[in-house]
Amino acid sequence: MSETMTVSKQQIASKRGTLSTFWHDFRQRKVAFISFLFFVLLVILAVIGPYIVPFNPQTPDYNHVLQGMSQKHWAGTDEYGRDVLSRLIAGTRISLGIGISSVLIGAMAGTILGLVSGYFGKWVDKTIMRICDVLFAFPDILLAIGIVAILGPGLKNVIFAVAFFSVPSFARMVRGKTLEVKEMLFIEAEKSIGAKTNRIIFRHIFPETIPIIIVYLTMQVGTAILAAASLSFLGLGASPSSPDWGAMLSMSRDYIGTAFNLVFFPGLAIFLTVLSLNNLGDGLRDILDPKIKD
Amino acid sequence: MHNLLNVNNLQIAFRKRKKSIKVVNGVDFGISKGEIVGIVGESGCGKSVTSLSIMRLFHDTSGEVVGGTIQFKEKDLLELSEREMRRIRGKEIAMIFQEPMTSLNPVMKIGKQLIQGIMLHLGLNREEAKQQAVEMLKLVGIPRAESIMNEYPHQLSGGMRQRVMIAIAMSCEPELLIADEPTTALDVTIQAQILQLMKKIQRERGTAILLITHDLGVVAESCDRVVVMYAGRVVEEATVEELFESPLHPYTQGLIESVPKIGNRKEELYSIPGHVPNPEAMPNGCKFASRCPYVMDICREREPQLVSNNNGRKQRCWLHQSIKEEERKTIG
Amino acid sequence: MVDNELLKVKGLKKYFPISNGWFSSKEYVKAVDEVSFSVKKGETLSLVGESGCGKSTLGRLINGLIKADAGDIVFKGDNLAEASETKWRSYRKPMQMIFQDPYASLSPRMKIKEIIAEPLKIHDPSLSREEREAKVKSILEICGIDYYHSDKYPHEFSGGQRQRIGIARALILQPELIIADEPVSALDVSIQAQILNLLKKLQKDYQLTYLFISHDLSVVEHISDHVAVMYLGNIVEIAPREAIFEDPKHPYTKALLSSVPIPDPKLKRESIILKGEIPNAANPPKGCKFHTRCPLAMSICSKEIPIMKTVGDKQQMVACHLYQ
Amino acid sequence: STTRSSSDSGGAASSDKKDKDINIAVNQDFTTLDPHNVSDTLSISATHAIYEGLVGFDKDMKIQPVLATDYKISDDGLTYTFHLRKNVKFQDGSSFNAEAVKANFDRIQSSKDALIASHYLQYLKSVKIVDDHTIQLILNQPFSAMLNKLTMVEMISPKALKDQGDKIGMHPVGTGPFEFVKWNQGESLILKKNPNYWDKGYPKVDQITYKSVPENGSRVDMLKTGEADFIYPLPEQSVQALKTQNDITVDQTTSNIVRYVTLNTNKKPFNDKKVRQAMNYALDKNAYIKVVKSGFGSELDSTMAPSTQFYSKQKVYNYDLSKAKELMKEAGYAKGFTAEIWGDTDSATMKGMQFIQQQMARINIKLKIKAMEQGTLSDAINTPKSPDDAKVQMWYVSWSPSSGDADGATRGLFSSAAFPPNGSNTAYYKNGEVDKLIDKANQTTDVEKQKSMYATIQKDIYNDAPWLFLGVDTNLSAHVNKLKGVYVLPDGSIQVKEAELQ
Amino acid sequence: MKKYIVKRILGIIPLLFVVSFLIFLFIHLVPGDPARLIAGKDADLQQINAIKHQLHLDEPLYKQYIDYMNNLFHGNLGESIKSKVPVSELIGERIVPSLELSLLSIAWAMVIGVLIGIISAIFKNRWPDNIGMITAVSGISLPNFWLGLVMIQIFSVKLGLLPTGGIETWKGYLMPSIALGAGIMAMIARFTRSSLVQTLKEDFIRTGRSRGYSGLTIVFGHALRSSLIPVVTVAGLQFGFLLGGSIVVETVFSFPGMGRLLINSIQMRDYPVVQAELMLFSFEFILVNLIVDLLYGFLNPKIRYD
Ligand SMILES: Nc1ncnc2c1ncn2[C@@H]1O[C@H](COP(=O)(O)OP(=O)(O)OP(=O)(O)O)[C@@H](O)[C@H]1O
Ligand SMILES: Nc1ncnc2c1ncn2[C@@H]1O[C@H](COP(=O)(O)OP(=O)(O)OP(=O)(O)O)[C@@H](O)[C@H]1O
Ligand SMILES: [Mg+2]
Ligand SMILES: [Mg+2]
Repeated sequence: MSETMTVSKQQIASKRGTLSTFWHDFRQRKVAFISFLFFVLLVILAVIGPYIVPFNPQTPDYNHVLQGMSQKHWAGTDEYGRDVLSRLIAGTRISLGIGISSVLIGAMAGTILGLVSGYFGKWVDKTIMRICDVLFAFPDILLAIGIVAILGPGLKNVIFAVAFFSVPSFARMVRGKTLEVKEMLFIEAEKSIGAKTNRIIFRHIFPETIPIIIVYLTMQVGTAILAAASLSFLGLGASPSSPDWGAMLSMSRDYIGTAFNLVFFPGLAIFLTVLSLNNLGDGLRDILDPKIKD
Repeated sequence: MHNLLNVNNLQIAFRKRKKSIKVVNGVDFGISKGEIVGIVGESGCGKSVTSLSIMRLFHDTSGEVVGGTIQFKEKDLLELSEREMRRIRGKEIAMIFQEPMTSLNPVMKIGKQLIQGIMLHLGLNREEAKQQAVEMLKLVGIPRAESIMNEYPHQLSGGMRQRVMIAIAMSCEPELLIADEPTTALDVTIQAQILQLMKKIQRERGTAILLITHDLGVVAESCDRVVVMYAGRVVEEATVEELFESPLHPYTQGLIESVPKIGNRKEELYSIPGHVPNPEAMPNGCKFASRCPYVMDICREREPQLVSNNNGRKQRCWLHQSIKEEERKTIG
Repeated sequence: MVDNELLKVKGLKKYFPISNGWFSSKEYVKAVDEVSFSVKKGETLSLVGESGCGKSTLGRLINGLIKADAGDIVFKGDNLAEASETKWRSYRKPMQMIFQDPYASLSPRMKIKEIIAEPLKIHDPSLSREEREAKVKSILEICGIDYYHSDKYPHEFSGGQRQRIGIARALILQPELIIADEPVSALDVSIQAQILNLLKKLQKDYQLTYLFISHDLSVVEHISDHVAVMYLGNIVEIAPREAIFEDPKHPYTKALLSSVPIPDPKLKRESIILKGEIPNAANPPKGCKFHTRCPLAMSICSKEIPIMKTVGDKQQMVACHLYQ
Repeated sequence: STTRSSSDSGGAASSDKKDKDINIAVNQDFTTLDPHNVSDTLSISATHAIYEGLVGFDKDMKIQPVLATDYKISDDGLTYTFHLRKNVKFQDGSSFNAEAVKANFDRIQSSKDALIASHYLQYLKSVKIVDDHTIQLILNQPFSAMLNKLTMVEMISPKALKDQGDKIGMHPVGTGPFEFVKWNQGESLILKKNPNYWDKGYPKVDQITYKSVPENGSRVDMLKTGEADFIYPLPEQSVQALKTQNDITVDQTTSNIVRYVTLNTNKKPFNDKKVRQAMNYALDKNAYIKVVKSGFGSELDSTMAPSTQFYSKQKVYNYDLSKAKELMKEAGYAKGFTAEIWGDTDSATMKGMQFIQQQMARINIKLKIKAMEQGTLSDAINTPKSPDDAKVQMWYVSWSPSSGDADGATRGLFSSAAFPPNGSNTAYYKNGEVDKLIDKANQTTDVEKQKSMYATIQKDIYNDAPWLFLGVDTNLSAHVNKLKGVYVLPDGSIQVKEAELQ
Repeated sequence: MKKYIVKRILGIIPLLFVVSFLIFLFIHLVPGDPARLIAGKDADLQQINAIKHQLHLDEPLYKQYIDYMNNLFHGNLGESIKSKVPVSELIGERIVPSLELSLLSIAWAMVIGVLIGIISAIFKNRWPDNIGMITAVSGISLPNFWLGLVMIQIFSVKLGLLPTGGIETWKGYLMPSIALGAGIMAMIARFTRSSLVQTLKEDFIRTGRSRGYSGLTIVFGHALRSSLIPVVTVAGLQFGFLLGGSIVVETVFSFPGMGRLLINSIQMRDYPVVQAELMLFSFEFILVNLIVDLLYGFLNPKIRYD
């Protein structure tokens, strides 16, 4: 009686425990936590951004083009006289959406391929890796042209395209680590208790690859935002006039010498996003790794 | 006072979130030059942690020394700077770790792992160091020593790895060798050979050895003195002869009784009943009280101190000391 | 096939390639070389022998973790030597392994309660969470680990505790055969006794069979029914326990027994110290592999390989020219 | 391979540049130096330095004799007689004469249309050598733009043609003021002075190096650091900054590049003239120039630029929102409609399309911008089998008639025979009157008549508004003050013959 | 090992066959018509058809492929549709500078990246780590063109130290390689840090420490090698991408590299050039990844291929 009591108590404690200790551990890590708050802010902006902007991000004002920072326009105005700050805020949704979703999808597919390739080795590995090699060799622009031709333009397709480009990289990264991990003794132990291949790969090898996936993923988000913009210039993605950060940055290229704010603010937005994701990733990874945690 | 190493009231805790859990709480013992001291004790009682803290190798774990001193040749190791400590490690104090697989660098050839330290501490050049390394491997009974130099740890058997660890630790002629279960993975012939080797260096070079082991046979054969630990504390200390002749602490008695002996086969082996209390909920009194056949009321209330009699024999048990004695000691 | 024979190994062979540098020719370590034996259900066969003689390799071969170069592994009447991974998997529940290196064999990112529940999840997915947890708790406590520790990760344990976790993982499925590679080497004698008692009790209750690899001859004596002595990849003597301990035949067995340390500082034993270099497994001596270190070596020993032969009346088999 | 000097030339100034060498930074790579097979303006700049035609343009796009000393056109407009300049030698030493001229025309004609220049000679029937220095071109129908086209047909040394064959594009030999030295793919093109140039006194510099500097900002920076003496094009955004530098001059010259958006008149709702006009009225051209062109450019007040032959100014659709809305309402589109606008993927186009999008939104036309990579775009425009299959609705694009002639600025854009894939009439503009006049003007030999016909054509088209008429570009270039004589022609090619360093 | 390498190298040949076919198919099926693109805006249908005929683009695809492969076997990569320059020459002129630039970029990015990664790992979660992180994130999230143009402003226009572009002297390589390497450096730094943090927790590091090795010996001699697998992977990948050239950097610094050639030839649908370049890149990726695979085996002897 008393024994069962203690068990269930402990169970409850540990159940509630995981989440709350996670939260507790997380708050311990100041940098990661601040980054997390920033990220939450971004998500909020992505949701309500378009409704709280000081100016309509699309309305031009040809009488006030290319103005510097001022009381009225904190981040200045662009070549059409649109408020840069408003555009940044309104652009959070698209940029964050494309950046994160495409990288996530790419990471997912790449990770699976990498795990399978690394674990099974032999011809499976050869086939997957050589396909990756060829995909690497295909320049993005050519693939993009192909994708537009096959799928047509659209936001979904740009996400797909960016994801597609990042698949081989993730696959190779993960494969490299898999090759290493699969030789470890605890994997052998797992085999010896009869774990199915699936389980070994996804429950045991995969967690070991998470750290590098996190690093690569958080690094790639910025690249993805920029890549999405260059694809939208190829007619693949969002309308070039939609306020996404990458597009804003690319459009401002010609103004780098004359209207620095046009380059600076979108650049800053991407920088901060990537920085916060990286910090967040580091923090998460530390918490997930029982050895580093302490 | 011993002239080489003195550990005084050592306390070690692991932080876990906000909690700090003491796993070692009051370890006292000492080693003189050229002495072999054995530490035995229940698994998980803090032997390895104690030896790590002598080396100050808590660097990356959440563990830390929260009390006590570790005196090594007049210096308190806990006070030394990392740089000074580094000069001591490997050269003056060397250590053989318990887990030979994970303690060897998996991506470095055995030879290199040996040579590096030899070059660093003995000031030999690469060629000489290499010879010394091969010599060492042969001494610890590694077959085909030359070719093993070029192999990686995963290509060796468990026992071979352990011998490599031993070779690494002994290669630099330390003054104190801490050996954490050095012979568990070795067959008895090799074990005998290793023990002989250790004794030899002890005799010839005056190396002191702190031998952590579960094998009471090994203890009986090689140690001068024995320290018995239980639940993070030293519960008894005696010379080998005394200990095996007349163990004082009930835990020691239980241990000795548990040993299976060849030619004396029983259907069931004796084992000490019950469990170690968990470190977060340590009882107030004697930590062994719940398992002790001689338990008294006082055992549950107050923890006995480690008390030494005239000839240096120590115990921590109410059976062999009175409250007065304890008080006398604390006053004195 | 003897009817209650659970495991039979015949002519098993495993050579590991070793290469020194890129362009040198390949050499092989003959880790396991023509090993044959069989184990009856409910019995314990202990493997003893020099470190590096191939015991762990043999264990891994039998457990199918590495592929044999030659030979048969017959488990419950099925030859598994050439079996596919899927077929193997169906035998993984009745056959469990305890690894020599407990720490490395535990998944570093799993709490130990997850590690121990792992076999249950694999082979008994129908169990409810609560049932599983209850089982984990009970096996942990049987192995002497307080359930309080179950939320910790492997690196937070002492060597002996890790070893017990490994044992718990192997026991939780109540397998038929356990290949235990040095399962109690890191345990203090009291807990060791506890575990050995447990193993014996399980054997009695459930007809468990053990392949028990150990260096500790007193433990071996306590637990085994039969003992096989290995030297450099070969079995040199295999016999019922009493025969080995009371009347060892092979000079190597004799040397082993004489080297067992005795837990009594006043008793000084007469151990046979083996002379000579330990031979190279990549290039073992011709003839009897032991002849270079054998105190009784004869001229024939360096020329001819002795064959296994029954000696005496106790099913004692020895490979030694002294008895040919 | 590339030249590299190990000598430390100190500072940023590039390699071993001598006193009379000039560097010109341009925005693209040269594609070919075969004057008969060149289509991009930049390569044309280079061929103009190496080669010359029988006639050529002066600074104001007036036709001047060059390798011909004079020419005569027969009254029926079918025979062109050229007297060739004497004592002219190709850069390989072979002499320039009627044989050489004929060899060049033969090359083009025998290519069976595969050389780009054959397009200029589509009405040429035969070439007749009258004597060593006189040659006659006989046409099969009168062609008003013939002389303009001939400016694009430059003379290659027949010897080199024979030696090099197809590879002439890499080893050009002409009669021009500069001869070929070296072409580092993707990096630079080096020309040196032709010491035997017939026009004595020219050239006045020893060497010209064209450098491909695609980045706008970098080109400007090169001018600042002295790595370039002349840059073209000069990005509009940098003009202000450069004007303050007193060792640098910014040049603005008119161009014949017109910017517009075609409206597919074959498709609803663009088939309604009112809609098209409304769209034109809704367009603030001043804002266009200010925003998209950074203030450089002028309104497009006809179907062609003022520097084009037979240009005639029209009454522009002044920015008038209410009128535009009115017209939309009349057309039944008070609520507007949605449409797609297509365009290239370069940032200037992108900027223009966004501007159009913003403007059209004011009369409730919601535009979707569809930028397409040029190959895809060209396929999208040219693959439809018939006008009804065409998907294009609006196309943001520009045009410049390479030989500055009215035919080149009209036929391919507005003749109903030029519907894709045959030509560039992506407005699918069809006006019987205009069609007739285009053909007639071509065949007339009377310049005044031609002029009035083209005036009618322009008026009709402008009124029909098959385009959104946006603007005419200004060519912007900049050079260091000590360099004189390098200028940009309205078609965007750089003329270097008169280059001079002071 | 020997056998493995030989096998893999021989394996590249049939692979390239398949690859050549895939590439051929892909680039010919992507929309776009080279004849129209080179003919220019004035051209009419007749002229376009004539050009097509001249280029054999009107023949069935399989025949074009056979012709192409036939030429290839005779060592002839064809010539550019656009400029008639032999493809071998077009690529040949650019591959050397591209290769030099790539090597320079990867070299410094590796060295600095690994160093930053090491420092970050040692000073984990303290200020040097934070600075390292900010440097790394800047490296990856600052657009190349921005970095390039700002560098030109500083080093060429203001200080007059370096040429704005071109490769007339070795100085021309400096800024492009910085712009190119920044992102790679960032990646490498982050991966180095991440794996090193993990490795430094391993037991064998403790062994090293117990022998009295200095921190540097431990990091460089013991920990680094086991941490390099992900680093080598990214470095390999990035090197591959580098050789393909970066359009942005080549544009900003007027660098005559493969990237611009590639983009121009794709835009012009200059099939022979695109085909040759893509085959070259495939070959190069296969090769680089072979080397990376071999490095895996060197870095972790447990990884074996057979
Ligand atoms: N990193 C850690 N975090 C938390 N607790 C730890 C950690 N390392 C060790 N411990 C705990 O400290 C106690 C002492 O461990 P230690 O390794 O010293 O035992 P030991 O006496 O060497 O045992 P064994 O004989 O089994 O090796 C154990 O209870 C163990 O659970
Ligand atoms: N992966 C491998 N590659 C090469 N050689 C190996 C490998 N694994 C084991 N060996 C060699 O095989 C021989 C037998 O090793 P094994 O681990 O089976 O010994 P063991 O009997 O278990 O020894 P111990 O008692 O020391 O654990 C040894 O010589 C070892 O060096
Ligand atoms: Mg221990
Ligand atoms: Mg073993």
